Amino acid sequence: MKLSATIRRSLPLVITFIAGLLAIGDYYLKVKVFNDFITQWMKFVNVAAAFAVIIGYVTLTRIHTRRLNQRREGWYNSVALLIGMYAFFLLGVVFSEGKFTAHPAYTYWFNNLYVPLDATIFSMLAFYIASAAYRAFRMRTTEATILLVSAVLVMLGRAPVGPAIWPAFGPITSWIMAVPNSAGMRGITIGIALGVMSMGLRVLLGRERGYLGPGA
Amino acid sequence: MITPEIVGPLIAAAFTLMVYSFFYRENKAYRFAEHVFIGLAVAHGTVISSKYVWDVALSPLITKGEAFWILPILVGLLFPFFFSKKYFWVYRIPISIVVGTGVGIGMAGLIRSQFIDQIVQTIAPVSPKADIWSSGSHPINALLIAIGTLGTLLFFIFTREQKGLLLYASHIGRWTMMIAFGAAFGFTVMARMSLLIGRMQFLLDPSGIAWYLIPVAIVVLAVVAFAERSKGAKK
Amino acid sequence: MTEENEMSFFDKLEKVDPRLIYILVFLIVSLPLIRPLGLPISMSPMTIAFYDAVEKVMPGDVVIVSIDYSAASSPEQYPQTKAVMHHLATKGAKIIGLGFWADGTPFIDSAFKDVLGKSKDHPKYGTDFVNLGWIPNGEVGMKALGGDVQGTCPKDYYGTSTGTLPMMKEVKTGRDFKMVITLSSGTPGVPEWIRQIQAQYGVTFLYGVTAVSAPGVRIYFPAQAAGGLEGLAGAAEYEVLLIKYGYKGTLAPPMDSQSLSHLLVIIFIVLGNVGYVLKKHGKAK
Amino acid sequence: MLATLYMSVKGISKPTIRKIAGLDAIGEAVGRATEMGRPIHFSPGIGGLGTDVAPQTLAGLSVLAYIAELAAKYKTTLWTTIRQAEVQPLAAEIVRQSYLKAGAAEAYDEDKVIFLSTAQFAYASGVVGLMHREKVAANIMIGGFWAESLLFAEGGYLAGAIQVAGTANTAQIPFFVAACDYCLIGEEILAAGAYISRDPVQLGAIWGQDCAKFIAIILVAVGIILSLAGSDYLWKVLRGPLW
Repeated sequence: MKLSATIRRSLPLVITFIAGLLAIGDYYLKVKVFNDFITQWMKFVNVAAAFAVIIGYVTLTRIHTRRLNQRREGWYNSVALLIGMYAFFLLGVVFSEGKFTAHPAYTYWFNNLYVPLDATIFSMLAFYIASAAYRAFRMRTTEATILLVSAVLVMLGRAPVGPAIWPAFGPITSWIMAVPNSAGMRGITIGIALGVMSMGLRVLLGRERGYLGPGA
Repeated sequence: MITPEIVGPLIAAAFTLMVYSFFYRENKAYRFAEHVFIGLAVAHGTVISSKYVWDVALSPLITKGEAFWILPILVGLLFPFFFSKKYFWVYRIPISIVVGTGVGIGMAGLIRSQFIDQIVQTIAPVSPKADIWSSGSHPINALLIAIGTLGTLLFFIFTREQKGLLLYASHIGRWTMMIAFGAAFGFTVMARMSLLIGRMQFLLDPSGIAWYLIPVAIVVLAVVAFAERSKGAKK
Repeated sequence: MTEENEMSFFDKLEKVDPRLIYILVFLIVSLPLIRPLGLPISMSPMTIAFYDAVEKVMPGDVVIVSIDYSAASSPEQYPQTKAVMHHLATKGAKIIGLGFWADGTPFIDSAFKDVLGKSKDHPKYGTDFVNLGWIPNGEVGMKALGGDVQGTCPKDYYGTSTGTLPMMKEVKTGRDFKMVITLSSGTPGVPEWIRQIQAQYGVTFLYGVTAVSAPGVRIYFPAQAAGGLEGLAGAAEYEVLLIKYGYKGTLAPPMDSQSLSHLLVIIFIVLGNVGYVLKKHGKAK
Repeated sequence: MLATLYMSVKGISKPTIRKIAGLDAIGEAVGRATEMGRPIHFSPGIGGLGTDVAPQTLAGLSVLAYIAELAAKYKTTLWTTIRQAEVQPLAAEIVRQSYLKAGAAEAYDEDKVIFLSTAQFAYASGVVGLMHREKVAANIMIGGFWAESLLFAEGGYLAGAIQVAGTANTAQIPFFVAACDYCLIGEEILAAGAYISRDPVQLGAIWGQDCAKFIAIILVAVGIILSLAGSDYLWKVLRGPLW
C-alpha cells in the first residue's frame, strides 16, 4: 500500500480540521442526533488518547536500555528506573486481579514510594525560592519595587502572622486580590484566550504543524 | 516486629532524605531517587490508562461483543508508529484526531468563559453597599478594576505605536499587572513553603517512625563530608 | 570609613553559602511543627464564600468532587479534599469522586477512607458516595463526562459496573449535577471545568486550588465560581469553619510554620535589598 | 481574526508591530557584554514544539536570530542552551544563518548551541553551571519557562549578568521581574518574535487579536460607564442567549 506523498501530507491536516469542526459544531448545533453522535465520538477520542502513554513508555525503555548496554556512567540509575517502571506496571496491570490501581499492594507502593518522591522533589522549590529571595530579588526598577511590596503585603496577609501583627493586613490582601489582581489577571486572561483562539484557528487551518512532529 | 506498616514509612523517609541530600551537593543518592521517580511516573500513567481502556472499550468488546470499540483501539494502536522512520506519517493520524478535538473543544468554550464572561463580570451592576475591602462590586472597586483591565488590554495592543494616550494607558496596565504579579509571587512563596511543610510534617511526626532516619542521615552526611575533607587534605 | 565597612558587610552577606540559607529554612519550618505557636487563624472572604456555598447543599444533591492534582501538591490539597468531603457528608450530599489527573486518583480512595472510615466496603458505598476514578484526555474527557456520565465511566474505581450503583441511576448527564468542586493545581483544572460544565449546564462551581494558581483563578469569582479555597491557608480557614461540625483539623501547627517561613522570606528580601540600595547610593555618590 | 489572518498571509495588507522596548534592552545587554569582553547566554525556554508551547519557543528562536546577528557583528561569544532535543537543530541552524548574514560565518561554533538534558532540573543546573563558569555578562531568556525560572534568574544575577527575560507563563513572570533588568510580559514575546521574523502568519495573528482586544476594550469602557450610571443594559445583552 503506497499512498502518494500529497495524501500523506494532507491527510493529518484534513483530519485535524474535521475533528476540530465536529467539536466546535457541537456547541452551536443543537440537533439531538448530532449531539448524541458527538458524545459517542468524544468517548472514542478518549480511548484513543489513552494509548499515547505507550510513546513515553517505549522512549524511556529505549533510552535506558541503551545506557545500560553501553555501561555509561550512572547505568545503575537506569537499572533502577527500568525496574521501577516495569515492576510498577506488572503490579498494576498483570498482578492486580483486575483491580489495577485499587489493588492494596499497588496502593501501598504508590503511597510509600511514589507520593513521597513526587512531593519531596517539588518541595525543593521552597529552598530555591528562599535563596533567590535573599540573593536575587532586587528593587531594581519602580516596577520591581511595586511587585515586591505587593508580594510582601500578600505574604503577610495570607498567613496568621500578618493579622497578628496588624489586623489590617488581612483586608489589604483581600483588596489586592479582589481589585488590582483581578484587573490585571482579567486583562491577561482575555489576551491569552484570544491567543489560544488564534492558535486554534492556525492549527485547524494547517498553518501551525508543530504537533505533527518533524518534517510536517 | 517488621511489618509492612513499619517498612512503608521508612522507605518513604529514606527516599525523602535522599532527595534532600541534593542540598549538600548533587550526588548519587539524589540521582538514584530521581530515576526511580521518573520510572514510576510513567508506569503509573500506563497502569491507569490501561484500566480506562479495559473498562471502557476492551471489556465491552470482549464480554458484550460491542464491536465498534475496536475502532478507537485500532486508532490508538497507531501511536507506536512514532518510532518508525518510514511510517512516521501513520502516527500523525491519531495525534491529529486528539489535537483537533482538543483544540476545537477548547476554542468553543473559550469565547464564552474567558472572553465574554470576563467582560460581563467587569461591567456587572454595582452596589454601594458591598464591602469595599473584598468585593469587586463596590462602585470604586468596579471602576478601578475596569481601568486596570483596560490598561492591561491596551498594553497588549501591538499594532499601534505606544504614544500619547496609549502610552499612559499601557503604563497603568503595566503597574496593575505588577501588583497582580506581586500577589502571584506572594502566593507562590506560600505554595512552595506549604509543600515543604507537608514533607516536614511527615518526617517529624512523633507518632510515626520516619524521624528515626534523620539521625542516620546526619551521620551519613557527616561521614561523607569528613571522608571528602581528608581526601582533599591528602591531595 | 564606616560606609565602606557597611558595604563590605553587605557584600559578605550577599556571598553567604546558600547551604546556610537552606538550613535556616529547614529550621524555621520544622520548629513550629514540634512546638506550635498557636497563632489565631484569620478568615478570607473566598473561604467564607466557599463554606456558604457548600452550606446550601441539600440532602440528596449530587456533588462532583474532582481530584485534579498530583502528589506534588498534595500537602496543600489533600487537607482541602478531606475537609470538603467531610462537609459534604455532613450535609447529606451524594458525592461522586473522580479525577482528571492520573497521579491524583488514588487520593480519592484515601480521602473516603480517612473521612468515612472505609471506602468500597462502607455500607453506604454506592448509595451516598462513589469513586469513578480517572478520566483521560483532560478537557475532552470533561466534555464527554457532561454528555454521558455512565458511558464515560462504565465502571467505578474498583471495577464495579457504574449502572448497578443505586445513586448513579439518576445521574446521566451534566444536568444532574448540583455542584462541581474541583481541587486543582493546573491544567486541566478551573478554566476547563468552567468551560465544559459550569457554562454548559449552569452548575454551581467551587474550586480549591494550590496557592500558585489562586491569583489567576480569582477572576472567575463571583459570577463563574461561587467560592474558593486558596492553598494551605484556605484549607486551614475552612477547617476552622468546620469545627462546629466536629471536624478535627490538623493545620494549626503547619500554619505557624507558614507564618514563620513567610517572615523569613520577607526578611531575606529586605536584607538583600538594603545592601543593594546602599550599594547603589554609594555608586551614585 | 480569520479575515486578518487571510489578508496578512495573502499580502493584501501588512500589519506593523509597535516598537518592543524589550528588544532595545536586549541590544543594550549584548552591547555591554561586548564592552566587558564576556559571553552571552541565551535560552529559548524549556518548552518543545507541542501545540500549547510552540508559539513561545518559536518566539524565543526568532529573538535568538536577532541576538546571534548582533553577537556576530560585535564578535561576542554566544552560548545557547537547549532542553528539548527537537529544538537543537532548529536553533543551531538559526544561529548559523545569522552569523552568515552578519558576514561572520567563520566565527560560528556549533558546539556553542548545546543540548544539555531533557530532565527539567538537570537542564537548570547545567545552565546555572555554565553561567557561573563562563562568567556571562548578559543572560537572555525568551520562551516558555516553568519552575526553573527562579534558578536561572538567581544564577544569572550571581554571575553579575545583565538579564533580559520574557515568558508567557504568567506564574513565572514575577520572578523574572524581580530578578532581571528587563522583563517582557506575556504576549510581548510573541509580538517581539513576529517583529523580528516578519512572518505573515504570526503578524496576521497578532493583528487579529488586536482587533478582538479593541472590541473588548470598547465593551468594557462603555459597559463600566453604563454600570456606574446605574444601567445594566449592556450587561444583560452580553449575558443574553446570543452565545
